[in-house]
Amino acid sequence: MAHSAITHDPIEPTEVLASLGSDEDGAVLLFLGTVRNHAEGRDVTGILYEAYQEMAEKELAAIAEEAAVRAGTPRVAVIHRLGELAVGEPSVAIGVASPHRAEAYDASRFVIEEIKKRLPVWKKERFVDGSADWTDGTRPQAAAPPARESAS
Amino acid sequence: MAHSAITHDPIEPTEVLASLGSDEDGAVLLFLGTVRNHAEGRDVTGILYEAYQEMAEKELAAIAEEAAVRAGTPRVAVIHRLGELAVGEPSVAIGVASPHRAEAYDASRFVIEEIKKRLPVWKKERFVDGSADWTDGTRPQAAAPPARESAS
Amino acid sequence: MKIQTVFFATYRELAGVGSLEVELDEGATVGTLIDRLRSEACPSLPEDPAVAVNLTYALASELLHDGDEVALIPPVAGG
Amino acid sequence: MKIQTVFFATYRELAGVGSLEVELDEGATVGTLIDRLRSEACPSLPEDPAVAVNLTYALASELLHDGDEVALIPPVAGG
Repeated sequence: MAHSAITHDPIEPTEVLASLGSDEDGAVLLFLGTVRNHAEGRDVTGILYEAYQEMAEKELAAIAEEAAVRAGTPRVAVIHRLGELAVGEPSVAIGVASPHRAEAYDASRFVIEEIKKRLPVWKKERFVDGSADWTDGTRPQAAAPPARESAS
Repeated sequence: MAHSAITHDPIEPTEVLASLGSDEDGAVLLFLGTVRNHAEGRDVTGILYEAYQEMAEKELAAIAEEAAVRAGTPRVAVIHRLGELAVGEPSVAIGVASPHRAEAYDASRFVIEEIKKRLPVWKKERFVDGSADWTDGTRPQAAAPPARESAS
Repeated sequence: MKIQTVFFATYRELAGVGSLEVELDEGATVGTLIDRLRSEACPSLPEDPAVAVNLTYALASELLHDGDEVALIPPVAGG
Repeated sequence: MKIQTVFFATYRELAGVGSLEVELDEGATVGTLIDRLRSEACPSLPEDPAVAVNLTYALASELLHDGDEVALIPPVAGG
């Protein structure tokens, strides 16, 4: 089963890699999203990540399971961090291992794109002048038809 | 400048990651090619990697530089290992860091595909029954026109 | 029926609160709730924000039930 | 002129040696060298193997020069 977590603890890339190992795999891919020192021309000193944690855990688990189908293996591990992060720190780690590289790249890319589309997480960028702003995001779409009955 | 190496020493993924770090980057991608325990239905115990080392160093450096252009940063590190490798050991590590993830994925994938097309490296798979076979490969293509004069 | 409404990030700042209990009539939908919030507690909420009902994204047409938790979800920016 | 020829992997096993010095006339090309190898030292070498001259992939039409190192490159399988 794929692994996923929403955490306030620093992400340890080495642990993510170590969690994937299998002798069946010929390709291991680790993606780290890290806090950049600039955004749209402004100097950034850090980012505050906030989540609807209970829902984010559920969505991230679903994304990881969908990625595992793409990877053809259950060896998918996804961690998203919350709280105050400094420049250079990883906010997200995505590990995928697969017998073949095409599937590993596809599954890894799928996870980060889905996170950006539907994980209920927001970030407030802190700028060098002391100001802070919520970053523009993407409106998530409800799957249609909804799981429960509708009034329409 | 991008970094590349052909080495007989074990690959340390953590060192590859650590070599990339820059505060300008929002995406870091590490690909590891690892020795699988099977190939075309046969059980593999290990692989011997052989290279035309002097040329492999030159080709790998060129691939890394081309990838750096794609990544839009010089933060590309590629290591290919030679010698006897056991199942699970990485034979190749590709690290790319970039401000944006699309460029990081593109550059990373480019490196592994180019390695498979043109790096003068060969592998002999060792099977559980004690036999060993050179793995089928890809015929590299000379760039046309050649750098030197031609008789045609 | 009672609906627990929760706000995040920019919507929390617009609403000035993190959560709000709203009393609605039976038959109310997500859309009913949003209209109510826009006319009372949170006039600057967009007309058609993304919404989750009990941790699942939902359409404005979804029927609500007593005790549901409805989250108002600003455009997401994880990763 | 003298050409240093080097063999790798399967081609080394076909040739039975890792390297071979070949004497060719001026004007000889990569193709000339391959024909010579196929008719003498290494009959089972393919007709059109990949070749590198002085560490760069080359076509069969490329002219050789005294002291060149020509590598016979079997299909590659790195990664």
